[in-house]
Amino acid sequence: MRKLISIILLGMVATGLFMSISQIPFGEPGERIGDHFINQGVNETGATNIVAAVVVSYRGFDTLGEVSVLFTAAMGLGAVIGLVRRKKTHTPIEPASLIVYTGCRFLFPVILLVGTYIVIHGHLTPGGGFQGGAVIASAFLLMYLGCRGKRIRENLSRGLESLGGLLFILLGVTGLVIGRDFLFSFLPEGEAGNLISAGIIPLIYMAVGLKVGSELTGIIDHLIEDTDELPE
Amino acid sequence: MEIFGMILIGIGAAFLLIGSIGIYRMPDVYNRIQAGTKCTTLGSFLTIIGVGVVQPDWFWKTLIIALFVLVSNPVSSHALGRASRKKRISLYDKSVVDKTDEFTGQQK
Amino acid sequence: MEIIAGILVLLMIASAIAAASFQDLMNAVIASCIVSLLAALLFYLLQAPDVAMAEAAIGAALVTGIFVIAVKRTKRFEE
Amino acid sequence: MNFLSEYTYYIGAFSLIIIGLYIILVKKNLMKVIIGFSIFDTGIYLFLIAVGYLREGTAPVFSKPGLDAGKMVDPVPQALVLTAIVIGVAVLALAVILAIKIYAHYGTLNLRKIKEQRW
Repeated sequence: MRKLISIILLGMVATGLFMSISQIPFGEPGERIGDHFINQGVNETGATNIVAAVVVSYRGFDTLGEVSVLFTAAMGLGAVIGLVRRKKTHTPIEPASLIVYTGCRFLFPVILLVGTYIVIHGHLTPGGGFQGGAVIASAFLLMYLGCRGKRIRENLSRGLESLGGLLFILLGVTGLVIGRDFLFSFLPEGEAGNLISAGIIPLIYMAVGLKVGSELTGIIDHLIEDTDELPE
Repeated sequence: MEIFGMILIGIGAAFLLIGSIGIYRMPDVYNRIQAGTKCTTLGSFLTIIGVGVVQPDWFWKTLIIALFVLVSNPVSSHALGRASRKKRISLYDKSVVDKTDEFTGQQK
Repeated sequence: MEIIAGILVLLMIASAIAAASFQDLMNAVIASCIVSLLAALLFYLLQAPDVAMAEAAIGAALVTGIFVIAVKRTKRFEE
Repeated sequence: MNFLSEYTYYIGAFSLIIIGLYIILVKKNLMKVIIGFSIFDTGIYLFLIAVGYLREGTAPVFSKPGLDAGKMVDPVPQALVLTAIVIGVAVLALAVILAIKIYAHYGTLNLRKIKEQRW
């Protein structure tokens, strides 16, 4: 019965979606809000990656809101984990073999370097704070899986995360302090295409990368720590 | 130079094809892991290097990517094989030799 | 290029159906990981390299890791 | 047939959305429902990116001089999806940890057996 109702409902949703989707033209040029960003983005912000310009400069305030959503989710996760404090029963974790251990130890700095590169070059090439932060977090995931027992201190990840958020807000408030708008780009734009250019976009992307990387690392750390205490 | 790169890509693609046939044909997990690892490591290495030879601007980037594949692929396959051995997945009936207990015997 | 996109879309739909129908949750997790990877390739074909990068790093590595930890923590088989 | 080749990406996004909704509505296992949410998310991202595509356009990155700005795809949906993906993984982790806690409390992940979750 429940399945029947679900499928009927699904059929209705599918019909509506199909009718609306088939009206949208694919790949046709039209009235786009992005035209202004594409045509004027390099002049106005100095970043050659227009997506970075949109994320950090044109929609910077939204990005601040989204980063705070991320922070709220991580905070809720920590609260839920801390809700039930089970007693520590140390089940012996079998260590990974020597090959895996050495391989992870070798690959970890390489992936970390790639993540940092992606964060720093966010305003020039595809990439940026969100992608680089995700790559950094996946490097820590590799370390947690390959080298069991090694663990970054919780205070460190929490501190870095707070530092990232604080940096973002401070950079935004600086624009207010010097008498302009929130997130005003107070640094010179420089020549588009150089590493040091585009005003405060690289700085904000670094803050975002720091925040996203430490946030996701903290989430993985919570999950793995919770798993290790499994009472068998 | 471009023809040399194309030849490299062709050899790599052939190795990848052989590897996928091996994954399809081999009888048990361990043989499949072996076929997959050896052929895909060499195949993807040659393909990536070939791309770098065809486009000389990208040569150093492709070299780094190829080295990364060269390190990560055997390690992950080793982890897979060890995990499946830990789960006591049985070998193929006609397997000849099994030295797992000999190597891990002193740990138990 | 359209043929490649069509093949990728077909593979992606097949993986999604597989993720829906597997009883073993670990298999379903791997199938959803394949969906994310193919979606990242499609993003690249749609000229969105930023999104492709994020989707590949998150969909393939982080989400799969989180799901595997969770499945290890709870039951593996769907009853 | 013309429709199919024209709307390949839309069909992929549409199918992912429908499959995700099917999993969410029909399946009994809570972890399966969360996997369904993840697939549903992927479908929506694909749809948004496909709406912003311009035929034979280039990525919105001025990587080398001489790129025509008029032939670039729309950067706004890409920026939206970029932040949405990262938030999606955080929300997904929250859902997963709630599922783990539910399992620790009730001893099952079956939604029919959890009394408070019945609909």
